[in-house]
Amino acid sequence: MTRTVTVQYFALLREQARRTEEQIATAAGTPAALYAELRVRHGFTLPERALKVAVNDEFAPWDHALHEGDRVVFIPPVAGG
Amino acid sequence: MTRTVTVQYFALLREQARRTEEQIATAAGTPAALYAELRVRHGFTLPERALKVAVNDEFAPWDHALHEGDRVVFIPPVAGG
Amino acid sequence: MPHFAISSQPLDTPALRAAMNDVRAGGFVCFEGWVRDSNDGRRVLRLGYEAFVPLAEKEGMRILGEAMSNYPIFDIRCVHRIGTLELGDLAVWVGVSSQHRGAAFDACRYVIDEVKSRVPIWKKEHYVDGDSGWINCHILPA
Amino acid sequence: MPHFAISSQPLDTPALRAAMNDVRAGGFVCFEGWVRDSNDGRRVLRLGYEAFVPLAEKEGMRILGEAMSNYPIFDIRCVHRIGTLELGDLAVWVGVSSQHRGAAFDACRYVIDEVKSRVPIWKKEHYVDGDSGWINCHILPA
Repeated sequence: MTRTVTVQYFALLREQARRTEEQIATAAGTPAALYAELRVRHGFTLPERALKVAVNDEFAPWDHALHEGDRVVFIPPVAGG
Repeated sequence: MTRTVTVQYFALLREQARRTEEQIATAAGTPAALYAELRVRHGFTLPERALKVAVNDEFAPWDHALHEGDRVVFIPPVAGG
Repeated sequence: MPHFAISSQPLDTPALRAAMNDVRAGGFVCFEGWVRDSNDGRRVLRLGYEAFVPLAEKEGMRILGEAMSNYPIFDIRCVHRIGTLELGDLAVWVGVSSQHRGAAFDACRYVIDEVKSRVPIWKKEHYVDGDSGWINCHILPA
Repeated sequence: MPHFAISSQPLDTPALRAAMNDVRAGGFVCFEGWVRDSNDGRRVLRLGYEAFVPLAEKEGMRILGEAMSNYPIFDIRCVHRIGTLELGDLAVWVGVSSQHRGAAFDACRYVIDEVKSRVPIWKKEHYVDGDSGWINCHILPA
């Protein structure tokens, strides 16, 4: 079973993916599986443990069940201020 | 022996003395003796222990030796801010 | 009312401060984060900030809500700038009003600490030597 | 450069703040003391501040010097208003710049605490009920 999700990229991940957003048809059922897939595709240097993840504009656990149409953001280490 | 000193008054002491400044010819040789004298004269309600004293624009001990021409300020409890 | 915002425009600090006037308040504390000319010994030329705005504003409001719950304050607000900032520019502003000053200091510090560690905002430093880098992202694969 | 002043004019906070711009500084903290509408449960109408100016400025500069010695900060300034102040008016302003924010918070708090307890400035509260009184001076003879 595959689902199509939208992934938005920020900061280092945006630069390494060379895009701000993409639609992905994926068999990954969780953010963890999706990141593993995208890390291979885009060559992300940051390991999952350095990131947080948001689904539909809210923080979510790495084993959150992804649904068709979800918007996913992988969040690199923040540095406001 | 008497000396003439200038006493400036602020805040509650100014109101109770009904003046901002006065010249005093006094036998008091220290701020402590001078305050005791002025307290009787003006009816100051604050005891010496509630005050600090400055001589010639600098904090001074209560037993500081007063000289002719000194400027003395008795400092009520402060409340900046 | 607590308010957290992400702004792509320069911050108007007199307006931000004036909006917090409150005759019940005896103390007001504000923090400003400025772009400084060096970091970790490297000379900085400029900074680029970006944010995941919807979540940044949600998380920012949660932090302000925590401050309102945890400290006896009247109001607390924070605005964070994004985009390209030059040396000396204002990156973040936090203002707190309270009856007594201790709570305002504590709440202000709480908010800036939490904003820096929890709100999805990223900072890229551009150095005088031509190099650049995303702060806190220099992590090698496990 | 540290600077302490007593002012009989309203404080121009944007000018005070702008004078502290420093590209070495990453953090700026300021405290403002505002005239609030009540104290100890009494409704306040206005305040009168007076100072023994020469000693107030000396003692204020000593406090700023202590802050410069005790905290890693770049600059610290304080201005205290005197005269008649209405509700909401600014009575005192303290600004601190530093490389890192913790020192700026600590130094700012140190200065306002010390100014309030050591600098010869006095505050008379005028109450809505017509009464008035010098703060901290309600001491009966021993």
